[in-house]
Amino acid sequence: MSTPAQPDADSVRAEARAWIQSNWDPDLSLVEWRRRLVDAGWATPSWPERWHGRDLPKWADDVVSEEIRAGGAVGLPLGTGTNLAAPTILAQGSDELRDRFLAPILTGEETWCQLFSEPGAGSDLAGLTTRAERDGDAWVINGQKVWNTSAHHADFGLLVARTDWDAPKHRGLTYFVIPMHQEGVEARPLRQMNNHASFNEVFMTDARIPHEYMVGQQGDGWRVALTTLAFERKFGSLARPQYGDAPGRALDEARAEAAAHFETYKWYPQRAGRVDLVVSRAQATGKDKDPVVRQEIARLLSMQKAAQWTADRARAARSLDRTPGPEGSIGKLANSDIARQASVVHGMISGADGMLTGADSPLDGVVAEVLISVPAQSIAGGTDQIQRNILSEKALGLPREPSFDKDKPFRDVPHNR
Amino acid sequence: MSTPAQPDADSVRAEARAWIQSNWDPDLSLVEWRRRLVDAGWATPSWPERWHGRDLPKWADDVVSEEIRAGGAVGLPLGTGTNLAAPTILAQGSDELRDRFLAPILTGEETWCQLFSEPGAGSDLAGLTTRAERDGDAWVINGQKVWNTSAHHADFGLLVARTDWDAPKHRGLTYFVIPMHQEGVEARPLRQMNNHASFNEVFMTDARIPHEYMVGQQGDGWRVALTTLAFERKFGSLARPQYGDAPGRALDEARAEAAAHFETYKWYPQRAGRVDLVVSRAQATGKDKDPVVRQEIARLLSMQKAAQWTADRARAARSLDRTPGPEGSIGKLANSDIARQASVVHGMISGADGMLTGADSPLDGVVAEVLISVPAQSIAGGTDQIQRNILSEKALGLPREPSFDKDKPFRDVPHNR
Amino acid sequence: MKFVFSEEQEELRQEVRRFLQKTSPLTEVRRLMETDEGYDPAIYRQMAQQLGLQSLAIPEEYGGAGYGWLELVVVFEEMGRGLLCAPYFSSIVLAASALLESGDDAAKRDLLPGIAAGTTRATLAHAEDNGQWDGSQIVLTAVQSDGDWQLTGHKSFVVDGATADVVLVIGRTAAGLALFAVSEGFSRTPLATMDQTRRLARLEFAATPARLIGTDGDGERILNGVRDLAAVALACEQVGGAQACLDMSVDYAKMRHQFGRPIGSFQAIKHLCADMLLEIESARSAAYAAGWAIADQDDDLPAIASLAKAYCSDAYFNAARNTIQIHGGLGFTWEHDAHLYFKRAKSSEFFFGDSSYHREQYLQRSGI
Amino acid sequence: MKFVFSEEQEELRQEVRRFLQKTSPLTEVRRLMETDEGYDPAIYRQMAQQLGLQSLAIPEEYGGAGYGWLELVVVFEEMGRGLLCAPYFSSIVLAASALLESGDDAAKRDLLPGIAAGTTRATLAHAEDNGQWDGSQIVLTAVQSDGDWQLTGHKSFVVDGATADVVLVIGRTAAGLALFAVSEGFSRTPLATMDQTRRLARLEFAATPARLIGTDGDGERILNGVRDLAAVALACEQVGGAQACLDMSVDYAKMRHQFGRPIGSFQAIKHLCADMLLEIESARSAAYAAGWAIADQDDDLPAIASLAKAYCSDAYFNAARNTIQIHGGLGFTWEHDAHLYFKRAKSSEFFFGDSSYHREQYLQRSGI
Repeated sequence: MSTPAQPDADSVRAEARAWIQSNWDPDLSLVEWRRRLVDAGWATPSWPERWHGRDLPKWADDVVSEEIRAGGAVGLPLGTGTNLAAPTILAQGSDELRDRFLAPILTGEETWCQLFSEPGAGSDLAGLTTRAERDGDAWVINGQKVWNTSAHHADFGLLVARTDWDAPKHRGLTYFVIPMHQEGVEARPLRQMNNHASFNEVFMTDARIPHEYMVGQQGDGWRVALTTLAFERKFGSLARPQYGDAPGRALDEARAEAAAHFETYKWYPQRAGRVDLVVSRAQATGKDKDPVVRQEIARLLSMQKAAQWTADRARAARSLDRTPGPEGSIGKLANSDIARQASVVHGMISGADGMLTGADSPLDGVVAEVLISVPAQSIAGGTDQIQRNILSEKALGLPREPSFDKDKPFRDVPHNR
Repeated sequence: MSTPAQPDADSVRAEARAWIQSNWDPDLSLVEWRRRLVDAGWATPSWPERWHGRDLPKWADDVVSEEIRAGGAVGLPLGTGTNLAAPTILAQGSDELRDRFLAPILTGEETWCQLFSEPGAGSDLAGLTTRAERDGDAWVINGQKVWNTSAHHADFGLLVARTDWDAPKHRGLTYFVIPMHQEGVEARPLRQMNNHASFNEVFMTDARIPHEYMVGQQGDGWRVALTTLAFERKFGSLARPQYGDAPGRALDEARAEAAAHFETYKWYPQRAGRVDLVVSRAQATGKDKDPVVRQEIARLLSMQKAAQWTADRARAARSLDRTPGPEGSIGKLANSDIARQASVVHGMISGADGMLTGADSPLDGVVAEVLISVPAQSIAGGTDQIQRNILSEKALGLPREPSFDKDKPFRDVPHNR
Repeated sequence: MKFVFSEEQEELRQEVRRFLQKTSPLTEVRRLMETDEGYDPAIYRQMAQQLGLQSLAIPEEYGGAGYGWLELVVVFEEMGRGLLCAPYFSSIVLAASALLESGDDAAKRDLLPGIAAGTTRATLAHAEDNGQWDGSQIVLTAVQSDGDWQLTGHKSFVVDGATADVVLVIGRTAAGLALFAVSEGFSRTPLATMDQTRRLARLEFAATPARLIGTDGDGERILNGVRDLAAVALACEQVGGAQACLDMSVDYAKMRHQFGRPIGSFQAIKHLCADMLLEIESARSAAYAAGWAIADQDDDLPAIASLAKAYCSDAYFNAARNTIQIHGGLGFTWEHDAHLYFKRAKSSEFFFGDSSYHREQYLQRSGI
Repeated sequence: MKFVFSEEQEELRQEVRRFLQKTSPLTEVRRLMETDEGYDPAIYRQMAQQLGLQSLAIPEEYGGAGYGWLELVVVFEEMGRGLLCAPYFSSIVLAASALLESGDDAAKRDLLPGIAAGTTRATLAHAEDNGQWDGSQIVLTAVQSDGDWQLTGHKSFVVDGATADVVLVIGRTAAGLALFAVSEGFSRTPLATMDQTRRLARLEFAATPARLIGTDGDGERILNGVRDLAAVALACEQVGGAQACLDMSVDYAKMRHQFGRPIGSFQAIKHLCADMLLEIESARSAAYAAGWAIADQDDDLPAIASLAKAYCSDAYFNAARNTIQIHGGLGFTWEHDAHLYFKRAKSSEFFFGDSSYHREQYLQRSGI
């Protein structure tokens, strides 16, 4: 294969801009517009031409996104389909799966969820016990998943299940696409201690998956799952698209789509501690005069500033194509500390009002929501304990703990179910 | 064997008092007096008659001690001989060892040290690598010990050495009495970061021990060592005998003995944080007006009060013959926290003066000594980490970590030397 | 002997624990959390009739059993462990203590027998919207005309204020502060509480007729006495709640496996639990010391009460948040019980003054 | 680009590190700790002659190399890592900065070239016995008679005060505070310091003739400017020292075996090291941000300098005490190097104001 001449960013940008100017039509339905975008290869310009792309380098995705934004147009749908399912299937799926699934993800016609974690397999994801058994041309699935955003309305799920109980834990797993709209699949919302229900539990009872919906090879599910998890880290940030208030059917639908998507995450700023509110709250209550409270505010703001600068350091290194040092990996743990300290400070500031919630309480319940959401910050996406393991091993090179379960047949390993 | 009638405390007390009144003579030399005390069986009334005791119940030791104190007389010598060597030899030694060693310990004519820890075996004492090899009627010792109080002037040492490298770690150890005054034994004082040198390193190079000086059986050294460690915990407190200033040769010698003994420990109050000085220091510097400092003082005093009350709870339970709950075992860990917090508070109070030491610094260097001694509080006698292991296993019943080295031949276990 | 509960007191502990396990397991607590009233009057009556809990520390001459505060230490520790929903703290610690402090014999004769029998639910209203627990900033005014007192103003953070039969109110008079009793003629607005197991209300008074309890001007002394007792009762509750958290964590850590091992065999979990144990046992020592200070009428009570409230608040909150952490995602769910303790811990941290307030008070009351 | 050191700056870091490893390993630091002078003049000369470190941030017109503060960030981080004993902080950050702030061209021409060449060792004396680092409580008085200034009073905690060729003194005049230079005519008493790698002295002045530097009354502004720079230099040193502690701990934890495993495979040690890493990297970010604030002449410098000093002080002390803990008994011995870092950490925590002081300053300087 000959290497085509590398296009430069300016010409890609110009070409994309011209195409958007000629083709963007806010009066289309959102799906109609995205079909047009996908068909032209501008939805995912770095993808292969055979699958909705233009074979451009990776940077082209960002350049074209900017142009779509600049042109007032709508880009890819938000969520698990775009962020996780599409890149995983593109990277690891068969051609049949790519043909079947990629386009409807990009147009938003089919939505997805992720079915990895289980009640008995959290920190130790590879210890999962959802069972997949071959039955002719299909697989029969039994088990329970948890922490599944959007599972109650998704069309398909990314599923990891155990197909071999005699293999060691990481080698007995297989990765599937599971159709969610079937009798054997039930998604139930899971209420959190802060009263939100952002996640579901998914119960699978003799649910069926066509054999062709296997992603990668049988027994190779852990490797495929790691691909998905790498994309998950990459798309971890939750920048909300800004569509302004221009009229048009596609824009209306995109605004509704974004609102629905972000509804799930509306308590996340509270989970992170709402440091932004601290100074104004202290001033409003007069607690900014209390030297003891001031110390804690200063600690909090210092931690947050330091974390921002640490992120800036990592970003600066990456922008020069240098690999960031440890500063690139401490953010998650820092955020737990910040959230905890923010909760302490909000408490000190609120005093007796901290006992209240909702409309009776400060800022219409926002502060109360901080107090009862912060505990999730140090759990979700990897507990502080797991983060410290990772940091000590990856960033400091300390030895792993000796393992007991890696080489044994999984059926001989003590596990929760 | 018939059980003799149990004597009551009042009659024991009366008999001891009468004996002391007739026999205590401050003009004797200390050794002469103690010989008299030992020969009469009043030095160790709970010991068997055959070895300097009176076969009385355990409580008799305390009762008679009280009478000795009340009579203005001198009791047993201080230190490793009395606290560790004597009870270990009485409990585990052969009759020959008891005959040879017990009396000179009780009279103070021979002094002792403990040779357990090694540079490579601290938290994991059973991983020690000092080597004992049989050579005819003797054992030849090679290795290094550390943290040995008084080793530079002791006559004998309690030694644990490895005699079998093919046995699992706990089963290849043997316990010996080693004569310290020999060519193959060298004790060097070990200077600490606070400039004191309370401990020694002891280097043994082809040092020799007569075979009869083995305590317990060959390979049974771990069990014997646990006996010693149990006595060590029991004698952990360092109450200093009060001899007043009455005249008399025995008293002069006892005062000198106590002064020499406690010289080693004179920085221990600083290691514990000198909480007693905090309020007066804060008042002297005016820092008692600073609300931020006040919070930390309050935290410190609260921790200390709580620890005292916890000790009171355990003592009250024991006084009623109840087994204390977890309150009986948290003291050591609490003391680490208290010392650390005391160091923080002393620092806040001292400000710039905290950079100084000795005569230029607050309280003639006492505060500076606190700052540079407190780090030992969370290490000596079992690190905080080991304490947390013990608490979580013993008090909470959490499972031990899986072990890798317990059942293997020691020579196959990775260790430091 | 100090720090040793008598066999009778230990037996009381077992009785209370059994009673709460039977009549008020956490499933029942969850049911009551969702009701308007917030507690089950039938259980409250049983507490009085079967166990006599309401009468324990009330003198016999006022219909009580004439025991002392050590009994209450035991009872509050168990109620904290069980997150009991009941107007017990309000009736017994706040109202009964205020009446006893007031020295108003007629009022005591009128009100204490009902409180002791569990038929009168009472509370004390002192804080106002600014959330100050001491009396210094009280605005609600009491004026006397023709010998009758009338209250005008508001009270907030009144525990069980929406359901109490009698509300004792600290109001400002020309002589300073004074204690009043009201039963009607004022409005009650339930407040939305983070901790649904303890209800608060805001009360509005507009020339509400009230009965003066004790001496006019004596309100600050009465309030200060009650605040110390309230701090100790809360500290005991907090110890009980913290212990429940630790027990829950340890049980889970023994049972839950990850990486082929119980998570309780990992030092990350073991050491967290050991630190919780240390803090809880220390807090327990402080709470018991405070209880004995009441029982022994120790002059140090105000200092020790503040010490205990600060220490136990911190220990409880740390235990509750670590319990969620040890349970991972499960611990953050509504269906798991950890959040019930977390919310109680967080709320009772603020109730009657937060830890930094009480640390400062501890020093001041110790003469430092 | 902010937060990216240039290749030249990275090369400077390597050069300084190699130089210190060669000329001032910790064995040499230990030797110098025991000497009267406390540093090796030959090494100080080499620093100037071979690396030009003293000249880095001094403008070319005064004999310097005209680089900026980012170079000093790098240099101080490495000096902190190596615990260098030398009058570099005093001469470069305190004295040279005070001269530059003073705007006194004659004084700059007289003194800066010698400082840049490493031949003049200078320092700043501002704190007095009460240990206040700002100018508010300065008592030492400067009076003018016949155009000549004389100083009377004392200064304390003067870094390298016993050996400096020139001492810049902040004194009180009728106009407020002013900066003076003295070289002789005063007594110097070395102070016994916990951290033997940085020397302090107490100076006594009795009608000591002095040269006014800059404008009378401008001393407070000059001092405030220098204090910000000093805080940043110390913060960078602290990051370097903390990193040395972490490196030492991690190396030991990989090598040391107990219970048949490297102790670095136990979560108790791993997690402690991870927390140290988090705190040190955060502190480094703060120190670098402060360095860039100087380089960019950012108005936020005073706030960021205080933030950095507080953050880096805490990070260093925690790193040093955890390093001792991880090394166990060995870490408490004189022969192990951990205590050298511990004592530097503890002392520099107090130097130029402790963490609670700087946290308060951070808020005030941020307008909060």
